[in-house]
Amino acid sequence: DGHAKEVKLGILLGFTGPIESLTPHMAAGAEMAAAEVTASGKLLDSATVTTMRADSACVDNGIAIASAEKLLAEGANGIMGSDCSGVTGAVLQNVAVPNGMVMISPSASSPGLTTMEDNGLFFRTTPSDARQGEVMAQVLKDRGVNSIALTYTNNDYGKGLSDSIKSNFEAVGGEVTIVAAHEDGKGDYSAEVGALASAGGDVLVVAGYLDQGGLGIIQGALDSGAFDTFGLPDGMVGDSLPTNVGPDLDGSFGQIAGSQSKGAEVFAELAAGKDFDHTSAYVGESYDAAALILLAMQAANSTAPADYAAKVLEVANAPGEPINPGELGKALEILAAGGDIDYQGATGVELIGPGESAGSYREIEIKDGKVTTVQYR
Amino acid sequence: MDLLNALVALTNFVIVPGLAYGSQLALGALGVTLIYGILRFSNFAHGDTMAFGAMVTILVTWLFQSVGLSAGPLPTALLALPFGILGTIALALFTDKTVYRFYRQQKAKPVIFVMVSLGVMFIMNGLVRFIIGPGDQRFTDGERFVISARTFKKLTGLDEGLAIKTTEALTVVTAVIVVAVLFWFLNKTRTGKSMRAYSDNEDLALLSGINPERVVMYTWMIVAALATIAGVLYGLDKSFKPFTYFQLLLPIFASAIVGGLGNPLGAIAGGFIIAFSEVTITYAWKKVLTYGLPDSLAPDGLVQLLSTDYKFAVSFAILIVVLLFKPTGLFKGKAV
Amino acid sequence: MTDTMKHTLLFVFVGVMILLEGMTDVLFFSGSWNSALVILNMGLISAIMAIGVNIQWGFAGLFNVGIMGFTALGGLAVVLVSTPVIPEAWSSGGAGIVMALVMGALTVVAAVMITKFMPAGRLRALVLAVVMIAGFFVYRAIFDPSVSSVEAINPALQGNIGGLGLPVLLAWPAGGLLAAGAAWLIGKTALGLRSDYLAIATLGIAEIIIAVLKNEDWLSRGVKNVVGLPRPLPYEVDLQNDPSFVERAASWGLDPVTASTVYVKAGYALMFTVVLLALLWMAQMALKSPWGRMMRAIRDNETAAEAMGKDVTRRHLQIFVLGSAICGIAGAMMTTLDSQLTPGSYNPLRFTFLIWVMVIVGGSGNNFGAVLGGMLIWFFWIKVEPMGILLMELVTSGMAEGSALKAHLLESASHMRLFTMGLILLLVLRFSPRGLIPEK
Amino acid sequence: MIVVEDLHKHFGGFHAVDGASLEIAKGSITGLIGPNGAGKTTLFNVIAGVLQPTSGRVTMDGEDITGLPPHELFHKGLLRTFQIAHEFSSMTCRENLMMVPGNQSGETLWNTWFGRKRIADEERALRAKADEVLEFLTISHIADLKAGQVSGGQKKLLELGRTMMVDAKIVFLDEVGAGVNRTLLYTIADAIKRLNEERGYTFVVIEHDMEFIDRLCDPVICMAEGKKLAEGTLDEIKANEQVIEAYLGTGLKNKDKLEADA
Amino acid sequence: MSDNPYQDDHGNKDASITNLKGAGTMQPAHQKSGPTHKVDGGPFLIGDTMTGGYGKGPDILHDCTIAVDKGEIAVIVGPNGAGKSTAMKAVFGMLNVRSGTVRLDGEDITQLTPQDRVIKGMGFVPQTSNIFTSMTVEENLEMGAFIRTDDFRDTMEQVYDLFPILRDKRNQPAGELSGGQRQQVAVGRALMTKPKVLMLDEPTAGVSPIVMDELFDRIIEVARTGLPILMVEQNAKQALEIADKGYVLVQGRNAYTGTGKELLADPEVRKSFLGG
Ligand SMILES: Nc1ncnc2c1ncn2[C@@H]1O[C@H](COP(=O)(O)OP(=O)(O)OP(=O)(O)O)[C@@H](O)[C@H]1O
Ligand SMILES: Nc1ncnc2c1ncn2[C@@H]1O[C@H](COP(=O)(O)OP(=O)(O)OP(=O)(O)O)[C@@H](O)[C@H]1O
Ligand SMILES: [Mg+2]
Ligand SMILES: [Mg+2]
Repeated sequence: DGHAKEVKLGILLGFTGPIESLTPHMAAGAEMAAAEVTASGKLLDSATVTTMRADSACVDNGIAIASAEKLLAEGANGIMGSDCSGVTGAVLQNVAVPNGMVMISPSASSPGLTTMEDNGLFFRTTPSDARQGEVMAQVLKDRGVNSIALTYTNNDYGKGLSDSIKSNFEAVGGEVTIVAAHEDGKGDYSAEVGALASAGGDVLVVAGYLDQGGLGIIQGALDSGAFDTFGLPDGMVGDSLPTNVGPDLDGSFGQIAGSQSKGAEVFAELAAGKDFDHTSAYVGESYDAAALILLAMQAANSTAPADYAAKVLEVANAPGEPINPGELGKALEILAAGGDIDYQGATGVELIGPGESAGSYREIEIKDGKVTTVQYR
Repeated sequence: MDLLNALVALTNFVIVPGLAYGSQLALGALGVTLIYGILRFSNFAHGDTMAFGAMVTILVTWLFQSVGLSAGPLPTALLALPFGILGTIALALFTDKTVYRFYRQQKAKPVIFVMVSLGVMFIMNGLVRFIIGPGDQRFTDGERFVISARTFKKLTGLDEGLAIKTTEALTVVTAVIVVAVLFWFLNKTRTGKSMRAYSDNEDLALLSGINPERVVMYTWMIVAALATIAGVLYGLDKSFKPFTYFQLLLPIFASAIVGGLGNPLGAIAGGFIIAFSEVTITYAWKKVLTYGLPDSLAPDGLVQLLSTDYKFAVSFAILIVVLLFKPTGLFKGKAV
Repeated sequence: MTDTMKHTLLFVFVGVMILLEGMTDVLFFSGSWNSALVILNMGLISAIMAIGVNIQWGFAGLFNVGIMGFTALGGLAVVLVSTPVIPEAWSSGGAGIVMALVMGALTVVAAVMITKFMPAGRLRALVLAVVMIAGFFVYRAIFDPSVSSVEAINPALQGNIGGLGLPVLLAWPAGGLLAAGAAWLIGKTALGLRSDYLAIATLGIAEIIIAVLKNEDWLSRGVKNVVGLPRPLPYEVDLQNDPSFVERAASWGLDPVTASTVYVKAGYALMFTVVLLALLWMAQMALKSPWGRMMRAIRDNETAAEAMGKDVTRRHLQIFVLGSAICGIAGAMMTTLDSQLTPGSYNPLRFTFLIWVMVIVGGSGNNFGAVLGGMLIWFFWIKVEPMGILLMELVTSGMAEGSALKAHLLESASHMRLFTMGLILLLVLRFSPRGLIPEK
Repeated sequence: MIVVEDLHKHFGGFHAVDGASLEIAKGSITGLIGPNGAGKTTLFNVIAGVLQPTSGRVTMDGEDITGLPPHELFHKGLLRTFQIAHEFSSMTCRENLMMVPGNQSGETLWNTWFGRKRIADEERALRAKADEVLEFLTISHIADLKAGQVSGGQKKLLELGRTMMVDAKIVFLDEVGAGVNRTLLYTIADAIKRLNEERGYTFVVIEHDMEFIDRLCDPVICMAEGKKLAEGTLDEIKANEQVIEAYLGTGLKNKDKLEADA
Repeated sequence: MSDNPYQDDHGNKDASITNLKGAGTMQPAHQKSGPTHKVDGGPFLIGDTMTGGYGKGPDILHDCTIAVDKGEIAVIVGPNGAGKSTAMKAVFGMLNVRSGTVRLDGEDITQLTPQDRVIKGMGFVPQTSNIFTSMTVEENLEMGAFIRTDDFRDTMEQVYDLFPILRDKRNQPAGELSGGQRQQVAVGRALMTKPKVLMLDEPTAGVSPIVMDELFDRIIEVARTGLPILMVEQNAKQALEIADKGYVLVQGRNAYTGTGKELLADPEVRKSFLGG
């Protein structure tokens, strides 16, 4: 019909509420993917991708559901979101599944979501906690760490991850001296640092967020001389952490989802000039989530969720040509030609089972104030 | 047995952070308690006033940093603080003029003021995010430590380190100065006494020729200054994020009430009680006891009364226990 | 214009707003019946919460800032009543947990007894301390291992003691009961204090309740959330697969997806309306009877009411428990509507202060006012964001594309929500201080 | 009827009531006078259950009522009025009276929903009774006014009226006269007298106005420093040296000077 | 409860959010002082044909006139709710006077705020809560002198001479004093401004006869220093006995006016207001 087709992508994130400081960057990440696709002009007869932001408020199911309904009413073809596990579950059960809408969450990692009746409509680019726990235990073990103190951000991500780290690390013979929760958004962490320090351990593993409580804990622990090496799971890995903490962080290590493909570095380069913080948590995942939706549409040659839902796993996993950030145009071309791709993206996406990221992991170490790659696991 | 190390560990992880956090709470509670004592209502917007004050200070700090102004080893924010205070005073007086004054003229009941402050809280909440955004803002600079754990260990040869951050020292010193000045002001100056008189008996103050609007104005100015100082010190020592300041409201209220609402002395005591109870009851005493007790008695477990998850719950449990035995707070409340 | 007419018009206004939301997509409306019903459903629940708070505040002047806690307890009731029984949990540690809790309760009772019946002095303090400390350690000794064994059962999906497997509708009254029980404890303590410190007590205890929900995984999985709670209504997907339903939908000229989603939401709306009307009727009847007269007397002058033989403390406790129970029921309804319990999502701004805005704006002391406030404020709570975006677009339409200010303004639009709530509250307090539908 | 034995009430180190012992005879109108701060109001408050005594015992008709809360004392027939009228200001005068009787079935929530018939009957009876009381007090015309809007004296009458809604045995009046115009005060005095005579109420009256005391009270008890100082008829009390010294005084000293000036 | 919706607190008295102690009830008629102008003659202080009421409420005073001249004691009596306190407040600028004027020492001060009237030399002792209970006796007196910028130690000595008991208790919180002593503090506080006229609202309400006599003695003494005194009294007989001028107010209107002796002798007045 003469006009280029329009694909509408809903971005449902908590622009207000507890993680309001993260979400603008996440949304920008997703919009970056959309813009890249639009610019390539290769999506379904050179369709333009319009993004529509809507607030999930992170902790307000009422707002989240209403926003999701609004996105649907405005004709969204897919939803990138939501963020916090609570609202994600609510939107999934009450809006997405009943309406047959595809949702890819960049950050909801609750194991409960895995088993939720989702009719094959729900995916997430954040890796499963179970797998990361294994990797972290191995990293710790290989570095000769015998005992750790463990603190987690008190939500489903932190809790699930810390459970998994604890059981895996104990399984390989390590000792966990203490497991202490911390709340995000409450500036004072003296009590937590005090308890952690008293329990002791070679390394303090912080299963939190690098710009929330996790940062406060690390700062407190360093300042008081309680710990000088930290174990950093994915939520803590990003360039802003060494920048904020300073040289004392050197020598700390951790892992983040990622594969040989160097997707993360590419993504960092691509996003460097933009006016958002690409090192903030879940920005890469957001990019990937948006990209996956669009790629799946291309693969199915349809913007109807019912059609492209089944293609999400296909484009995300092998076999096929590995795709890094910035190569979305190329991927669209391959798909249009009937080829196969293996989307890697910024976070080394690998979806297993009921649609969550299994992922290979990139072991990192902080050296000279930079996040450097040690090896891939 | 190693008492010295036990003492250092305790100081490092309990006393120093407790003092700093306690001072921040005390400064916040002072503001709440002054409003309660003089303007007669609990100001729910106090946390957000603190956020606003810190925000203005941060903006000015950035300006100073960008033109290369600095306070040497001390944070630049100290230079910006007076501007923050001025900005917050302006906001407080503006709010009073546009919002609260009307209700004062209507002789509205205190609980109406509480609800009004709820509305102000919502608005300020939005305003701060509108201006500086919801994100984390860092503005600390200058020397980080008065003494760092490593230096301390090197100096003393002890196993345990003792770290005192500049911001912690600054917090405590500032709090002491501010409190001393405030007490001098309230008890010795004419204006201070007129504020106490107004708090004691509004009508009689009027009949004595004390201008109520003046008293209210001074109160807001002092409270705005206190809020800004508390907000900035908290931001320097921890970090600035609008969301955290709303969360601070609860421990601040708890402090003010434990101490006895309306009583400045109580606010200070309350601040430290809440801060130390949060730290000590959830503290794992293992390390201190291991150092402090003979080896045979050294504990195996963590010796932690409650997990840190419940540190908030602890301050409230303490609050309720205090109220059960001392219904008006530790220091008889309601007297400025 | 008479007052009745004005008040009717206000209700009509809310109704029209919701209808417009369903019918048209001009301005900030979305033109989706689903969206309209979503707003309506949460509006009804909010109205019920507002009635609960109004009973406490409007009838008796009790300032409850712990609404969040009672709502959360209602949510907990849904998990405890309606999720399936987990026999392993009971066999492995359930009994131990129950025993430990009984132990804890006994310790507290013993402590209270000791303070009541032993003469004050050093001996009493000593006995009290011994009993408390011993009780605490015995409690922890039984509790901790039982909890770990329960939490060890299939932690990814369960790890809690599960529920009773009863119909979910039973959870609504159960939520009320649970909240009432908690309110009774709080009221006993806080209303018994010589000075009244209800506000700070409720504020604190609500935080404690949330802390328990977040951290006691054996109870309701803590922050790992309970999802997929049973529903009183069929699942949309099942309806879509049910040929007879599809046929009926077609006869109404609807596609199965819209028909099923609207059907379920309308079903909820119906159920919520029934509950709301029942509670409204009960509240009105009570208010207009000698009971209401007594409550007004207590409100007017406690000392005199006490001297006239009214047990003020007991009545305050009664009304506090009742209001909290209603919040508990609403909490259970909300959890049912969401089909999940997410303890991390309870925060005071949304679940306490927003409800207060509803009550104040609607009209404290007037049940119809509370209902109006609940519906109206909820509508704004949801719709202010699109309104804000619309407004910002209008404001920035003159600005250059890509200007930093424009981007900043557009991005800040979602923060208009809190701002607007504050503004509405201040405007109402200023120009109609008794609320939109004042108490007679 | 009421016996107070060695009652103490301490506020911190201050002994407001310090070993007071007194008896109040059935059917009497007892006056209670004494200097400011003698502990009269405190004694009242302890007897009426507003304050807990530090030690001592209060009995009523032989039954120990020490420390019972006010609402329980009410049900035992012990009522009080307040120095400053405590009307229920947002309710009509009639409602002020109707709310008084205890054990109304309409005060139980359950009945407000499922026992409406019974409530309606009870309400009719209550209403009739309230109107009767208003008639007695000669204030029928204010029955439907909000109690907050009637005059101070009418409020005082209303307070008295509340005690007539139930079968009170003993009524404590705290400074009915303070700030009340004399003429009105004597109207109240008449009402008190009639209640005493017609219904057999026992009254205890705190008052500083000797004329009022003179009209009503026999016997009169004078308190000072938390103890009973003297007891007897007003004339006896007036003649009591201690009472004159502590309370009554000997009139103006400066009056003559004033007249000399003029 | 008043009908002002802003004053409806539903009976809340929760100490964790509201502080009811010492809250005021008085509302100045003007937030800012208007102009004053000279007028000739008339008594020293006069509220002349005042009509007005509280806020937007109905008129409570109707053409009510009260006045006091140098060296006089003027007493206002009348039934409860007659508007005696209201008339005092009107003179002090706490009431919206819709017509009529208030003149002090040959100056029309109708448009002044209460604070400015204090500066012009008016001293007022309200009926209740007339001291700062949490402050010491001396601080109470200092607050009395709040508007003075000169050295007020002399005045304080004079007050102590007048009320010797206060000198002994100067460092004690005023709230710990007995009723009679409190009244002395209250009068002393008002005297600290060196007022040109002193207004007292029921200084002897609820006070035992002995203290009442003591207070009247003191008041006479103060009056003898040449300070005009305008007071409201319920103990009408005693008050009228020492009064130079008496006003009987009924429903906001002057019902009877005359010297104290005349009023005491008037059978109408005796019957209606003095209890025969
Ligand atoms: N709650 C209290 N706390 C401390 N002291 C109190 C309290 N209540 C009363 N008092 C003190 O107890 C003493 C006796 O007071 P009370 O009111 O009983 O005197 P009273 O005989 O009624 O005097 P009056 O005739 O002035 O009413 C006074 O000195 C008073 O200050
Ligand atoms: N703040 C107020 N607002 C509105 N009306 C008031 C106010 N204060 C008093 N009134 C009304 O004004 C009228 C006169 O009251 P006022 O206090 O002047 O009487 P009074 O002669 O001093 O009586 P009393 O002898 O009892 O002190 C009364 O009807 C009273 O209800
Ligand atoms: Mg008394
Ligand atoms: Mg008066």
